[in-house]
Formats: sequence, C-alpha cells, structure tokens
Amino acid sequence: MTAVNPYNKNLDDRRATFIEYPQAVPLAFAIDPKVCIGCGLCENICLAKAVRYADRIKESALRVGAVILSSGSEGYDPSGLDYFGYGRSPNVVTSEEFERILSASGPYRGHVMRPLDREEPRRIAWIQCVGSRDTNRCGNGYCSSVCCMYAIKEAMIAKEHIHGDLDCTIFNMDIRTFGKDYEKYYLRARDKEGVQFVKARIHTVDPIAETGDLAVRYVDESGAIREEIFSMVVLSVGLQIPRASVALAGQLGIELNKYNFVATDPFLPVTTSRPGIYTCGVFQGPKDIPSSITEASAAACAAGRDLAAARGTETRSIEIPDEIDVSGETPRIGVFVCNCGINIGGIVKVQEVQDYAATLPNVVYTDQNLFTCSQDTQDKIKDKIKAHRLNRVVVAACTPKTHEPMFQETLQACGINKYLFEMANIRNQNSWIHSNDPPAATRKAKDLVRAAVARAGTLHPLEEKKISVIPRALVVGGGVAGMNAALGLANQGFEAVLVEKEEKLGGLANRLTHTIEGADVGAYVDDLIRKVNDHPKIQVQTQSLIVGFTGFKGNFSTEVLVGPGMYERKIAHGAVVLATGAREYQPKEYGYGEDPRVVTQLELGARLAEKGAGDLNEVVMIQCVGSRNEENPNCSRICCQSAIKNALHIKAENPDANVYVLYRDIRTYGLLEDYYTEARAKGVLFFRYSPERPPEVVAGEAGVAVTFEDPILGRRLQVSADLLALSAGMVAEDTEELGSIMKLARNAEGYFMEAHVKLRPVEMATEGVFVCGTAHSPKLLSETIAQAYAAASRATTFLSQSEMTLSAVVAQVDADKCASCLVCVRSCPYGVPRINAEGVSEIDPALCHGCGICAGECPAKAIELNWYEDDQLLCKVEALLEGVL
Amino acid sequence: MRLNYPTNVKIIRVPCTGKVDTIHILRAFEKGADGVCVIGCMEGDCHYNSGNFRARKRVEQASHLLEQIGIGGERVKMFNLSSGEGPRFAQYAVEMTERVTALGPNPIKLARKRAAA
Amino acid sequence: MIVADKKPIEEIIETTRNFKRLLILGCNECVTVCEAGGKKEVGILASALRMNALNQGREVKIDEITLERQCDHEYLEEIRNVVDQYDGILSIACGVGVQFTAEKYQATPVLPGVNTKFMGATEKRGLWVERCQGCGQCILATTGGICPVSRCAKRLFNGPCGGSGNGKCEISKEVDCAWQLIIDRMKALGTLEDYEKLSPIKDWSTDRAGGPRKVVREDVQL
Amino acid sequence: MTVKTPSKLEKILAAGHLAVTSECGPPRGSDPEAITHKAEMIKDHVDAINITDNQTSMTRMCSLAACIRLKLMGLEPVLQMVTRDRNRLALQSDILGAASFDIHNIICLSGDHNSFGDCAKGQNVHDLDSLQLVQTVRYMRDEGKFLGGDEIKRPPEMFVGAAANPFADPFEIRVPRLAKKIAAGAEFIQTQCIYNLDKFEEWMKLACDRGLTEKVYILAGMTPMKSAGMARYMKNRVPGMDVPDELVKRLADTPKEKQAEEGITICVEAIQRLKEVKGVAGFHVMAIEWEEKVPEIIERAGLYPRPKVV
Repeated sequence: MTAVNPYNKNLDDRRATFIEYPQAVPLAFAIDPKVCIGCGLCENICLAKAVRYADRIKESALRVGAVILSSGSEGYDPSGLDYFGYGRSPNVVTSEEFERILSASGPYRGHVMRPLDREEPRRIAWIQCVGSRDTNRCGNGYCSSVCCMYAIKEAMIAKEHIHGDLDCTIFNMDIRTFGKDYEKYYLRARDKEGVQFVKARIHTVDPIAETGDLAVRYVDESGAIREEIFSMVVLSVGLQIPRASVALAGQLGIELNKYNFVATDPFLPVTTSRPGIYTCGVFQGPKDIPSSITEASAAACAAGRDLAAARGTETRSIEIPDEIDVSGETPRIGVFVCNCGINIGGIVKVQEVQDYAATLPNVVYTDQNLFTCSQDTQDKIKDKIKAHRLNRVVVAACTPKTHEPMFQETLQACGINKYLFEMANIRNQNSWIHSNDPPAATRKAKDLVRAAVARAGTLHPLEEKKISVIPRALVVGGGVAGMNAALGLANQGFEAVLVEKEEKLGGLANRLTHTIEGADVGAYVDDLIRKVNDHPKIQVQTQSLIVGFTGFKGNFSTEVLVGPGMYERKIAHGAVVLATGAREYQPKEYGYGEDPRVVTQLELGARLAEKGAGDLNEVVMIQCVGSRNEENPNCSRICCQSAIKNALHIKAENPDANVYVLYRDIRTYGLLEDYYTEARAKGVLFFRYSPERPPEVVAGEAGVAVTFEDPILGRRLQVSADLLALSAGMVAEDTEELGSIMKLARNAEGYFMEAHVKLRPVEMATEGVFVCGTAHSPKLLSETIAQAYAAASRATTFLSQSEMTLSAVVAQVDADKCASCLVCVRSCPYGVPRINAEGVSEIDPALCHGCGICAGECPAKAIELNWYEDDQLLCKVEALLEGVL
Repeated sequence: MRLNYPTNVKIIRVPCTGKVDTIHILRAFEKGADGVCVIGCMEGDCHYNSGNFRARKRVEQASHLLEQIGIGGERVKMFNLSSGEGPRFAQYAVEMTERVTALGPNPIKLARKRAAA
Repeated sequence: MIVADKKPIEEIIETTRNFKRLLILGCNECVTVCEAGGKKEVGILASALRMNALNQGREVKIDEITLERQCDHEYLEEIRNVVDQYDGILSIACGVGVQFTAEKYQATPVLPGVNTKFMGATEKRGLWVERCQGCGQCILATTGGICPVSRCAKRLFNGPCGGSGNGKCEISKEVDCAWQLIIDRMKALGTLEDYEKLSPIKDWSTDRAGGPRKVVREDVQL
Repeated sequence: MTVKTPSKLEKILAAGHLAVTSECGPPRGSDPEAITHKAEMIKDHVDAINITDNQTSMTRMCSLAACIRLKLMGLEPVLQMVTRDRNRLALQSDILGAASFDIHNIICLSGDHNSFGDCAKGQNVHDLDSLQLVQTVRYMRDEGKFLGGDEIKRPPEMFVGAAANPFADPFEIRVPRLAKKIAAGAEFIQTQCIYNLDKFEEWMKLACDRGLTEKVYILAGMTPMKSAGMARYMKNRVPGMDVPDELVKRLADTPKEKQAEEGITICVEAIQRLKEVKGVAGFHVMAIEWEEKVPEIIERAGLYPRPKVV
C-alpha cells in the first residue's frame, strides 16, 4: 500500500510499512495504521518472523524520581492565512517543506525543485514571521527565535544546490541573528552570497496561473506598496506547541503560559510549577538547537539533584567481548563505501569506488551502503567482519571527527581492537567540495580509499589505559553562572571550589536591578550567595587568581593565589567550569564619558531604581553601541530587551515621558516580543537607523540633541533629550591570561569556544573543561542560569565516572633506539617525557596528550605516536602519490 | 559550509602539525608531489601549545633543503587557521594550488619524463 | 659529548655526486644528541639526496643505516655484509666515526657529512657550547672548575688579558671572559687568594703537540 | 732597586727621575723611513721608544727589525713581544736575536686576538702567556738558561716590563694581578691609557699599600684625544678603557677646530696631576699616529729636558 510521506511533509509517497527516516533510532519498520488495509500479509511473509501484526499500543507504568518534559513543538500551519497563497499554489511552501526539498533524503533527493512543475526556481522569496509576532491573525505574539537563522541557511544552501543563478530574498520586519557568531553568518549571506534582505510587511501572495510564479505584494519601509515576481515562496513558519503537549501538561497539572509554553520563573528556567517536573527545549519557550541542547543538560541537572541519592543504582554496563588477537595475521581488510544518501552517491560513482577498493592489496571484502552510519548497517558490518574474518576495517564515508567512535564500537562488538579502523573522508573532503566535477570526485574518492587501505594494512592493536577521576570541580568565576554551576554540582553530591577574582560574589548581576519580567535580581543574587556560602560541598575563594594549571582530564591541579594575603593554594580537581563572565561595553561613541547625561542601559537601570523617572521627559536610547560593528561584529543579544525594560520602567513611572528607541533591528526574541509589543502600546517610539547613517549626538546646555532619520517620513528628526541611554553591548571579561594558562580557545571577541556549537555547547575542546554564562557569549540571566546548570550537568557526568579510559593515541619510546638526548623532554609542551632509571626516555600514557611533537622532533626516531606512526603516515603519502612518478 | 577547492588537494590527518616531520614533507616531494602545505592552528593558539611553531621550523627547514636541491622552496608552505575557518581552508587550498600551478610540476617528474624520452 | 654541525647540502651533493649507490650512515651517540647525525638527519639527508639525483635525471640508490656508535668495531661490523653494495658511505658521525668506518672498510670511500666542532655541552636545545679541548693534563682543580684552555680565546693560564670588559671577552660581547668566570668562582669558593699563584708554563706534549695520542689501559686489557 | 741591566731606561728610573717613554708602530711595508722618521720626531723628548708587535693583529714590519733600526740610530728601543704569534722556541730565539743587537728593554704582552686583524683565519699560538714570557726572559737573563734547561752563551741582558690595565675587569684582581706580574719578574709596568684619574689614583694607592711600588716602576700611560669623536670611540668601543663622561663632554663642548688642542691640554693636565702621585715612576706617552705632538706634551708637562745618564 502506498501512503503520503508525512516525514517529507507530504511531498512524496512511501509504503504503508515504512522506516520513518534513514537515521531513525531504532532503525526498524513500522506499519502505518491509517492506510493499512488489514491484510496481514506482512506478518506471514516475514522470514524472520519479526512482524507482530496484532501489536497494539500498550500502557506501562514507570516509577521515576523526576520527569523532564521535552515534547518540543510543531511548525505553525499557515493554511488559515490564505493571503499568503499557501494551499492556493503548490509553489508556496512552508520552511519545513523547503527543508525536506533541500534534504538529500527528501522528496526530490536534494535537487531544489518547485513542487508544481519540478522546475528549478530562479527566484525564491522567504516570508518571515508567519505564525509568529502576530497577535491579530494567529494569536502567536511571541517570536519563534529560529526562523531568521533557518531562512538564511535555507537561502545559502539553495544557492549552493542550484546549478545556475538563484535570487534569494528574505522579507522581514527585523533580522534576529542574536546567537553566538550568528551575525557573522548573516553578514556573509548578505555581503558575500548576495542574499537580499528586505524590510517589509507582506500584503498578499498571488499565484500567476500561466507560469506558476507568484506575485508578492508588500509594503516597504517607506510605506510604498511594491510587487515582485518569484518562482517560489517559502513561508518561514514559527514554532508552536502541539495540542497533545497542552493536554499532557493538563494531565500532569503543570502551568502553561498564554502561548502554551511551560510557565517558568526567570531564575528557575527549567522548573515547572509542579515539583519534580522539569522542562527543556521549545516546550519551555521558543529556542534554537544549541539553546535546546544546553537546556536539556540543565533539566538533567535539575532532575539529577532530585535523583542524586539514587545515582548509579540501576546502571548496567555494556559487555564488550574479549578482543581477538589478530597480531601476526595478514591484514584482511573490509572496505565499506557510503553513499550518504546522495551526499556522496549523488556525485561519486560509489560502485566504481567499491570495485576499485576490491583490487587493493589485503582487501578481502567490499560493500556499499546508503547510510553506513545507520544502525542496521552496523549490524551488517558486524556480520561481515565475522563472516569474512576481517581484521581491519575501512569506512569510506564522512569525517572521523563525528563518526569514528561509532564505527570503532562496531569493531569492538566483534572483538576487533578499535584502532584497527580507518576512515576515508569521501564526503566532506570530496563529494561536498567537488560536486561541480563528479568524475574528478570519483577519482579522488579512489585515491582516498587507496590511502586509507594502505594505512589500514599498517595498523596494529593498541591498548587503552584507565585512570581514576578526582570527584571535585573547579568553578572559575563567582557570578550567577559560576554560583549556579557550583550549586548544580554540589546538589548532585560533587564538591566544587568556586574561585572569584573580586572580593564579592555576584559578578555583573550585582549591577542589575530586576529582570524584564519584574523579578528582583538583588534578592536573587543575595540568596544565591547565601546558598553557595552555606553549602557544605562548596568552598568559596574570593580575591583569587589562577596562576598555574597542570594535569589532565579527571586529574587537574590548579594553582591559585588567594588574596589579600596572596597565599598560594593548589587545588586538585577532576573538572573545570569556566564562568568568567562578561561586562558592559564602555562606549567610545556618542559623547559617553564626556557628558553625564549620556549613560549606558545598566547605568540607566541603576538610576531608575534609585531616583525613578519622574524628572525625565525626553529620553533617547541608541541600540547596537559597541555591537554589530567592525570591532565586534556580533549582536550582544540582551540590549534590545534592556532598552525596552528601561523604557517600560520610565513609562510606568512617568507615562507622559517621551522615550525614543533608535535601533537597527529589534531583537526581542522568544517571549520577550510581548514586552516590545507592550512598549509600543504604551507609546515608546521606535525608529530604525542604518549603520551608514547613525544618529548624531550633540550635548548642549538645554539637552542632548539627538538627530536621526525617520524612515517612514523620510526626514531627519531632532530630539533634545534629558538623558541619552546607550545600549552598550557585552564584552567578554579579559581571559587572555587564563586562556593561555589553561590553554583554552577563545574566539576573536574573547569568548570561550565550545567544542561544537550544536552538539557540545557547554564543553570545551579540552576534556573535562566546561563553559557557561556570558563567558560563552552574551545572554540573559535565565539563559545564564540554564547554561550553568548544563555545565554542572556535563561536569557531573564527567566526574561521576569512577575511572576513565584514556586514548591509546600516545607517544611511545623504543628504548633500544633512544639516545637519551633529552630532545623529547625539552620539546614536550606538557613536560611529560622523562629519562627513567634505565637511562632512556619514558612517556607516561596518562599524561601524554598525544600531539606527537616529541615524535616529530626525536633525532633518533625512537618515538612513535601510536596510530600516527611514521609508516602509517608515509604509507598514505605514498599511496596518494602512487603512479605520479 | 559546502565550499569548493581543487580536487588535487588531498588531506592527511595528523593530531597536530607538531607531528609532521621534515621527512614526511620531503618524502611527499620524493614521490612526486607538486606542493605540500602544512595546516595548523593559529600561532599562539596551538591546541598543544607549541606544535605549530615546531611545524613552522620544520617547514622552513624543508623549504630550505628543497630550494638547495632545485625542487623549489616555494612548494612547501605552512598555513594557520582555526578550526571554524572552513572558508579560509578552501582559500588556502586554492592559493596553494595556484602557487604550485604557477611553479609548474615537481621538477623530478619532468626529469623522469626526460630520462624516459 | 662531541658536538658536530651539519655540512651544507651543496657540499654533500658535490662530494657524493659520483656515487650511484650510497649508504648514509648515522650514529646514535653524540651526533644524535646534538641533532646533526642521528637517524632523523639520515632520513632527511637521504630524501634530499635522492630527490637531488632524480632531479638531475640520475638513478641512485641511497640507503639509510644508523649505528649505535661508529667509534666501536663491533657496531661497525653490523654493516659488513652490505658495505660492498655501495660505491661510497656518507658518514654523519663525528670525525672519529668517519675515520673508524674508513679504517674498517678500506675499499669503500667514506665521506664526512658533518663538521665536527668540539667537545661540549647542551646549554639549551639548539645551543651547544665548547667546554673541553682534550689537552691531556687537566688543571680545572686550580681554576675554579673553569677551563682556560677551552674557554679563554687566548688560552691564558694567567689571565685575564687587558681585553676583558664587563665580564666579556675582547673577541665578542657574546663570549664570557673565562677568567672573569674563574675569578667569580674562586670568590664563591673562597679561594680567591689562590689567584696570585702563578700558573707554570704548560706542558703541551699531552695535547696535540705530542702528536696523535692514545690511552692505554693495561689493567683492562688481556 | 739596584740596576741589573745596561738599560738606559732602567738607569733613569733607578736614579729617581720620572721616565718618559713613547711608542712607534712599525709600517705595513718594508720602508725603514717610516720608523726612522717617527723616531726622529720624538727622540730628544723621550728616554726610550716602544716598538709595537703587530698591534691590533695587523701584519706589520716585525718589532725586532724596527728595534734594530732604532738601535742603529743610537736610540733606546723597548721591544714589545706578544705571545700570540710564536711558540716558546721562536720567542726565545727572537729574544736572543734582540740581545745580539744589545736591545736591553722588553715588554711582554699577550697581544690582541687574531680575529681583529688581517689574519683572522690564522692560529692564535699562546704557547706561553704574557706572564710566562716575563718569567722566561727573567729565567734566560738571570739563570742564563733556556726553558729546556740548556745553558745560553751570552744570555740576554734585558730590563723586563709588562703591561697593566688599572681599569680592566674584574675589579677584585686589579692589584693582585699587578702583584702577580711582579712575582713573575716584571721590573717595570706601562699602563693602559689613563683618563679616569681618580680611579687610577685609587689603584696606585692600593698598589702602594701593598708595597708593590717598591718592587716595580710604574709608567702611567697617556694618550691625547684628537677629538670628541675619538673620546666617544675609546669610551664605547675599546675594551678595558675607562673614559669619564666629563671628559667626553669637555671635548664635545669645545669647537671642533679646537678639540685637538683641548685634547693635548687635557693630557698635559693629567700628567701634571699624576706627577705628584706616589708610586708613579714616569709616563708612557702613546700619541697614536700623532707622534709630532709628543714633544709639545712633554714640554708643556714640564718633563723636558730629559736627564742624561751614563
């Protein structure tokens, strides 16, 4: 039976018995009851007797100590908004549908076509805020937070996929690229890739019957009505909580807010109204993947606190079979070539590569897969390893950075040492970058496979060492992030040493008065400080400076100078949480520092708390001061809400006061949008300025004269302000020295660089080191708290291992060859090698970081770096250059 | 980040450029490579502290030797970038290819051809 | 240890140009420690020479062997079976190793690949300094443990000369005045009064003046 | 101190006169005029003339031959001999050669390092050092033997001198080193050029206190400055030279055309001051390539006419 495929947004068909998508876990077939005619044939025909046709939904009861709600969201359904043409023309699609169109496993196998005639589009329009920021037509007053970024991404990928020229226009009210380094991506799309961004309100989208094209009528910034023709329109639909989730919340008795997101307190961002139930992801509020991942860890931390006593009581360990000794055997190499959907298969002739692999020395088996990383392929590989007595495996697929560990597990499950594995990256380093020349890509794939096979033949088994873990974390920075991280750890039963450079805990939050929701920051910080100071598992060291850092994951030693006596203390710990924070940018612009009437938003906040707003009649605010410029290309994320928070404060106390906000894009993402709406309703005036024509400020006796452009009236306005508030961005605290002592990567703006933006948002590349709060990037208090919990959670996971397995990729000395010259001792960046009692160099595998510098320097060639031995590298050099001479 | 660079650039993975030995570089030329680039972290940002500085010295040594023996010191070059800089990698790959194309094939290849003729 | 420095590749290319089959012979002792003649340098040199030959359209066989020491017969024996496969040996051991190899394998030319410099120490990696010239009659006991033979540019036994200034030698501001060091050390040891003892005229016969030297130890010989 | 040799210089010193010596550098060629001409200019104003031995390691006419030239003119040469270029065999042989011409003064030096001169690639011999050369000459003279122990027929009769630098580092051994030279057998000392008079006086005092001036005649070395530039050069570039800042300033503050004259005046003033210093037995005036000024300096310093001794 055939059914429409909801996974591909109904753009293609599938069988009634189906696998939802190739990376699904578990990777098993299901039966679609909506179209099943009930013949039962499947059960009878299955040779494995795997089909239980009579299976029905079953209820089961689980006893748990905590619940985490992460049921997510669905895309807004624009069917009701007929003026967008959705439903009237197949060429108007939602962004979710367009994602599938772009996908290699999508309905069109990654070829960008419009649904009506399967023609490649020439011009695509994205219409932003469909089902978001719209209280009139859909009732979703919030900003969905993710649509600006995904629209830009879709435009960029579409441009890559389409062979000819493609015009991409994104119609928007504001571009909200507020995440870490997102602004840089936006600028690249706009300035390098030619994606057009048009400020507009869409009037109608009308299908043109003859061509299938669409006429988009819109009102531009000056108020003029314009019309443009596009071959396709993508509606950037917002995120919405499904009805089922609302029902679930009702059953669980937890409070939701007016938009059906889980009601949370700004200081308890993952805690629901019912004790023991936590939430994360979009159910908590609209957010992107990095924030969702972070929040997931935060919820785990919150739940982990409730479950701390039960830790480890129900764990089971995976049985790994004994290793088969293959030493001395001739290599028997199996080569598995991946199609990666059409990622590889669409460019490279995979069959040809597979056939070629079969001709290579020591190769006894070859195969190809649609997705080599899928679960069933792992099982298949296991079977083949056993059936063909493979003792080396080569996978020609994607990058070992993400997939090597998984394939190595597959080997281990067959008793094959995990280091008898090699990958050829024929996707990232080949099909993706050479998609314009498929024959060359196929040739290169063969070269890469040849090199991988050559290396595989030289591999030998390596033994991994196990080391113990010190169950204590060092938290660097005693602001809200650091304190929450310390509490997160301590409440789960792990010791934390909190090191703060100032005399007082609290950090930047000491300068805040209340959140935009009205929560009292001062009281919160005081309470936090008390909790931290009182906690038996937390040691607080203020006026402390980190001066030395040695050791390795699970076994660090940090030297701290503790003031005011500057005595030296050594702290042994297994993990580090970086929470060094950020501060408000000190503007050089607009006469700040020269005139007392020019202040920052933080200063304005303090002034309002102290003196109120009764004496303020004309207040001007300028956004993006020290952000989104050449020096600091990123958005500081919080300044729009700061401005609106203060504007609302002024309006509340002095409704007659005029507040002017001069902005570039208002970025009140998520639920903050409500406050923007409220501010406009209360008469706060918003004027957009372009960075090419910034406001002009002249401080005079009567007031601070601010001149700016009104884009609607198209003329210059001047306000004589009592106060000019600059929305100064955030600047990372100076961590240059700390970064160099601890050897941590920072981005150009001085924020610590997480190991992976999406997959590992609170982990640093150095194992055992985690990051949270504004040390990572600018963010709100509630986000900081969530990230602090997340870092604590990841650190807990790390610390709760009683022992850790070390990589076998360490340097090894051949004592017979060692000339005891001390070159390794002198060149190791970590001081690991030493000359032992036998008078030769010895390298402790627990301390070795595996960089291979010593091996590269050794004048006697007595040191090899495991898995990167000279022969193992040179054989690749030779294989790649085979036949060149 | 689906970038483009010439197919003749092939990558050999090392944990750190500090692992790259002068011999590795020379061997590539001996086997007929037209160019070698060693790509490491930004100076001062080596994940292992000093590996990229060591690599720079070795690249210089290899370059000097290659110049002396008539292969051409320009054929080997060290580049530095940080892990997030895919576009710069592509740019360097293009740059190196252009540089090597301008220099012409590895002279050993030509010498071989002459000898065969 | 004996400190050596690599010879310029041009010189090596020139001296080995007529060999079609060349063995590059490294030494795993002093020259490895001073990074001039160990296995790594053998590899680099071999690769460079192979390429140079290929580039000139010559087919050459260049092999690499590194011995534990080239100054012992037993280790040199390890290449006996292969020596006749080569037209020449390029030894990158010190001058001792080169000669000992040459003495052992009379029929094969043995060429030096390094310049042997001095007996010295590693001040730090990449910086080796002279400390002894093997004069055969050590007087360090009377000079505060600092050798005027190897460290004074004029080998003065009753220094310093008038050229000493700010603790540096007259030949270069980079060179310490050995006699300044001697005096400082004597002061530190509290033996400065010994400075006024005249150092007698040196018997150089134990040095090179006495011709090639040898040490005979009958107590360990059979 | 009793007179031990036929040296005129020794006799003048022994008679308690302030001795005056000067020096001539041999030419970088074989023209005898170069020496005789310089000697003519100064011969009436000095008691003896040093002939330098390949100074600054530049190859020149040998010191011995130039000394013979002076001897032929009836003048009193001081043979400078460095240990840089000759081993003990050549040194002893040259001493005998000098003695055969009745050259009665020798000053023993180690010599500038070869790397300064035109033979930078040559060996520095230093078989003996300067003190050992002093010992050697005294041994040959007093014992009448070669270093090898054999007897010398007609041993040399030489008044033996050494150089001293009151300013050289290290400070601690400035006086002990003088004592060491005396112990080795030095009978007279010619010092390095003196500009820092205070420091020199301090050194002299220390030497006096140890009784060294009773055992050796110290001739203070004087070199007139030709210009402020030369003063700066000497201060900054010449090893072991101590030129006070005031002196550089005094010259620099003098108009360029008068700096040379001022340099002479400074030199004269210095001699006048040092004449009074206890232990100063005379002056060694080294007017480098400026020999014509030596008579003026000596006259203005009140050291002319020179005494006659038999």
